[in-house]
Amino acid sequence: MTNSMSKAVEVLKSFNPFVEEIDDREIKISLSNDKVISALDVLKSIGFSHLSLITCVDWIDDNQFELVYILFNWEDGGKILVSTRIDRSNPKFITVKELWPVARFYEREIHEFFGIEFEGNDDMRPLFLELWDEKPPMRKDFDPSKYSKEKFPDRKYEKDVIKEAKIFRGEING
Amino acid sequence: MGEVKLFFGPNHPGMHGNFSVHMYVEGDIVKRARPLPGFLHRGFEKLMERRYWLSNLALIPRICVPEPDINEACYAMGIEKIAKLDVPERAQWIRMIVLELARMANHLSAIGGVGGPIGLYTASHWGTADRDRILDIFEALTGARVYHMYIIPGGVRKNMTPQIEEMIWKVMDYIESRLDDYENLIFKNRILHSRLKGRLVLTREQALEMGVTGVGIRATGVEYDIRKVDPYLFYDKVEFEVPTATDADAFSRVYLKFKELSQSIKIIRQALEKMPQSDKVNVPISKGSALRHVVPKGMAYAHIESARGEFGFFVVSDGKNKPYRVAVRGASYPQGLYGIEKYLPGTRIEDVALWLATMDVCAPEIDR
Amino acid sequence: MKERTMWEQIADSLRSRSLWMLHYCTGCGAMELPPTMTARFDMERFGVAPMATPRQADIMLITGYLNTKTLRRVIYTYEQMADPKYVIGFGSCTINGGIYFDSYSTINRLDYYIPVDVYIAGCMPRPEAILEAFNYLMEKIRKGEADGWKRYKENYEWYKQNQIRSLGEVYVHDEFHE
Amino acid sequence: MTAVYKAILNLVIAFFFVISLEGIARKITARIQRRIGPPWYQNFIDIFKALSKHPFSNGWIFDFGVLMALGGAIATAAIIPMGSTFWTPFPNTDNFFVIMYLFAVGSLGMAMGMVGSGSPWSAIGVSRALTQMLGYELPYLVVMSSVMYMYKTSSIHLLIEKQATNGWNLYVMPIGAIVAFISLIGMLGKKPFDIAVAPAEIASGPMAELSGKYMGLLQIMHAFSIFVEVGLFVDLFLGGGSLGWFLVKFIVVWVLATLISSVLPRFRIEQMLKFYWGVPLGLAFLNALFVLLGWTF
Repeated sequence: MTNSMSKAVEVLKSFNPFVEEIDDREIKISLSNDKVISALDVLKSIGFSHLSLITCVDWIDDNQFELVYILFNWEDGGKILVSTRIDRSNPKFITVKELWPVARFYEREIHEFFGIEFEGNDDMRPLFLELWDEKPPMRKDFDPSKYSKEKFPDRKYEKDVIKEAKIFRGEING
Repeated sequence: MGEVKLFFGPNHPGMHGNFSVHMYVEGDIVKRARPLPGFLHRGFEKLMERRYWLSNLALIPRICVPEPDINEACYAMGIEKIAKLDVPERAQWIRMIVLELARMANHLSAIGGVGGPIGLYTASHWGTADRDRILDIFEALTGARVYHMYIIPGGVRKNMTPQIEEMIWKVMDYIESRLDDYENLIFKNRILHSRLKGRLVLTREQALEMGVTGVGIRATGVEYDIRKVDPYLFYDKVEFEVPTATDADAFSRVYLKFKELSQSIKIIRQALEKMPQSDKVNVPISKGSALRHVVPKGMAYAHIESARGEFGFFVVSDGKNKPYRVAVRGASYPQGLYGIEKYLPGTRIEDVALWLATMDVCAPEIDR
Repeated sequence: MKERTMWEQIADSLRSRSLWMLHYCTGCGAMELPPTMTARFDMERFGVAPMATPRQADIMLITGYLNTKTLRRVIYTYEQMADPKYVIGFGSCTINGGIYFDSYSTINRLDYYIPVDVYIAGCMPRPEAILEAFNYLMEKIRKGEADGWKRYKENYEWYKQNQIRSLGEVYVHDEFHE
Repeated sequence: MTAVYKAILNLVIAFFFVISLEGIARKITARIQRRIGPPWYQNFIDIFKALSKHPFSNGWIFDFGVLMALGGAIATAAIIPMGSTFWTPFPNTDNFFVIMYLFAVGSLGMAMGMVGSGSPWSAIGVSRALTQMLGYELPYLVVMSSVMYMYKTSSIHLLIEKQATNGWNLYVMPIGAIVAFISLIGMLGKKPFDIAVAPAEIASGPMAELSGKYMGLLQIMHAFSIFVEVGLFVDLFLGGGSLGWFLVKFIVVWVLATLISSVLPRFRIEQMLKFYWGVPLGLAFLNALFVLLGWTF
């Protein structure tokens, strides 16, 4: 762990974080969701000023979304993954666009692909998709293959290559 | 004269890739601008969840077209972090060589790409022709010109033969000998100076606030390079400098790319010298079929310094044979979306294409 | 096929030797176009030159996968081009979806939406393959077989119906609303 | 009657000669970029192919503008003397002012038609083209007035005859000739002054909406314009000459302009104005002063 990371863990003690070490320059800090914004604020002020990515993981079995903020320290190369879990059935969180203005676009993307609302970020127009008519596509219960089959017709081949391959090689499933 | 609405792209010769900027102009001055990405959205992150760990190797190079190797490297490094794999030493050196070659290829096409918007087509022709020599190395090494699928979790796919090493030495000498011509044709050209110097300035505060990485931030005078700050592979074992500039304008950004070419040549030469001879270039990562390969539970973020800045993969595994979630941090995400909206107003129509070219806005990695 | 008059034959042979290509990179295949255009392969020696606007272009290269958002623009662009116009489908993704066969945003088959004269297989096709495709297209034009633009007119209803089935709406909305 | 034959010959030579030269220019640029380049007759194929296509019209102003541009260029090309009094179709009307006015008809027709197409890129391109005209015409006209003042005539064929005894204007007033050549590059729309069509900035500018036949007509108009512009320069500064010499000088000027343009990037529009109204305009006035004082070679 680099100096700045041990300092960060020290500073964040009061938030009762759950700290996991991924490798010697990367840790994951899990927090309850009311403490995330203030923790990010603290981390930004002690040198983790570069926001690499905001992303989301859909833990459908736990009925939760996990939001991950990846912060980077330009001084000694420490990376911190700040993670929190929010309810999947009514996904809502608070924006961090005041801390990092570029977060607006990451949040807009997450809203588009996962359907999470960010309070305070009013620009939630679709960014990548146009005239999307289904549930947010990155959710685990969305099946792109079915959608593709319905909407985009395939070319019909006279020879069923996959079937022949199966006869030749046997079933191929992980 | 009132405001006129203009659609800069997607079908526009000044556009790099398939991207669009909608803007209102008054005279030649841009008043408001809004990026419109999504023309290259293929749903990569979803598709990766549906494929096996190793069949994703065919998919990921397609995320960033000008420099595909960084995707493979990030993905492999992410998996190695989770699974705690030890990569053979020779494979690490080969990866470094491949990544630096890819950086050079991208810089050469970027220098050519600046030639397009300002009308210096000779620069485009030279840059693309010299990039082709690097693609020839890739073809000899990996069998493909553009999408290599060469760096795999646990090493690289195939060993580098002495003939290919010889070829790399030769091409490095050739490109080094061409650098003077580039300097004379492009970077001493006074019309080019008048087009680029002092235009599209992005100060250090603005760049840091926005999260710009790569030459965008190094043009403001700080040595922020992930190869130095957070060394991966063996970048801490080779000597190289991180060129910086203080003007923070379009010219210094292009010039830094040009300067990095000679640093990349230096790194590749050192790597070729220091690389140990060995036949072991990858660890067998699975027992039996590669499709049954399983990565233990965990998550990791691996990032590297691509030609355009910080490029990262966030990989989550739930211990099954497919990735649970992969998220990609495109290097040009901040400058391509936030930067266009915030910093293009006030510039001229001619500068829009230059912003895209000098900031290396790469549409496929924004859209994914 | 109808017999061509002499003027049509002359026109076709002129068209085959002066192909203006629309400068529109719809997908990642566009990465191999700069090498094709520039010093090493130099497609200008066959009379193929890039053009800035669809009005002046004769051929459109669909360079790779098309997602629905791009397909709308491609249909617009195709309909803006002046007859006779030709389309080259570039890479496996235009033939059957290629590696993105199960993607929720990319189409699987290009000739379902606009007529295609020549396909180039591969991902991505090498510059030699692109030049080969140009030469094949020239041959087809010279023989009068490249009639995609006529088919589009004759089967307009069918194409439109397919487009609407996949896209919902072909009309491109102006996104800049404030 | 001979005048009409001569005018027709003018146009025929202008058409075939200039379009071949354009093809050769493409070839030269290609060689500089280490390519092979298209065959020299490529531009003929391009034009006839464009004429064979089925274009879209954008209303009658658009159609009329294109025709007006072509008509203006043809009318001007028909009265340009080809190097000597014998090859002057209309010896009474080859006045410099007549040529300038007729030539402006073509430019205005193009501007009108292209704005009539309704594309914003065309409008921006036309406004750039007109601004650019303002840039290069000013030094050019100052130089031309000093030429006309010196020989006390504005008839082109008389100016050619005067040069035959007095020596080429290139030697008589070198500064003026250089300024005129710089203006000529601007008129030809070659780099670094191809701001009006700049593909990577404004998508071919004025031509954005031209399809098929219109594009072909515009290319023909462009060929005639090149004939007028370079032909005037040869007549006025290189002393004309017999038909063969005229064409040789034409080729030399054209190739020189091509070589310069192929290694230079493009100016921005406001830089171009500053450029023309700076050194070239100053030199043009200096040249005028020398002529007024009689300090010529």
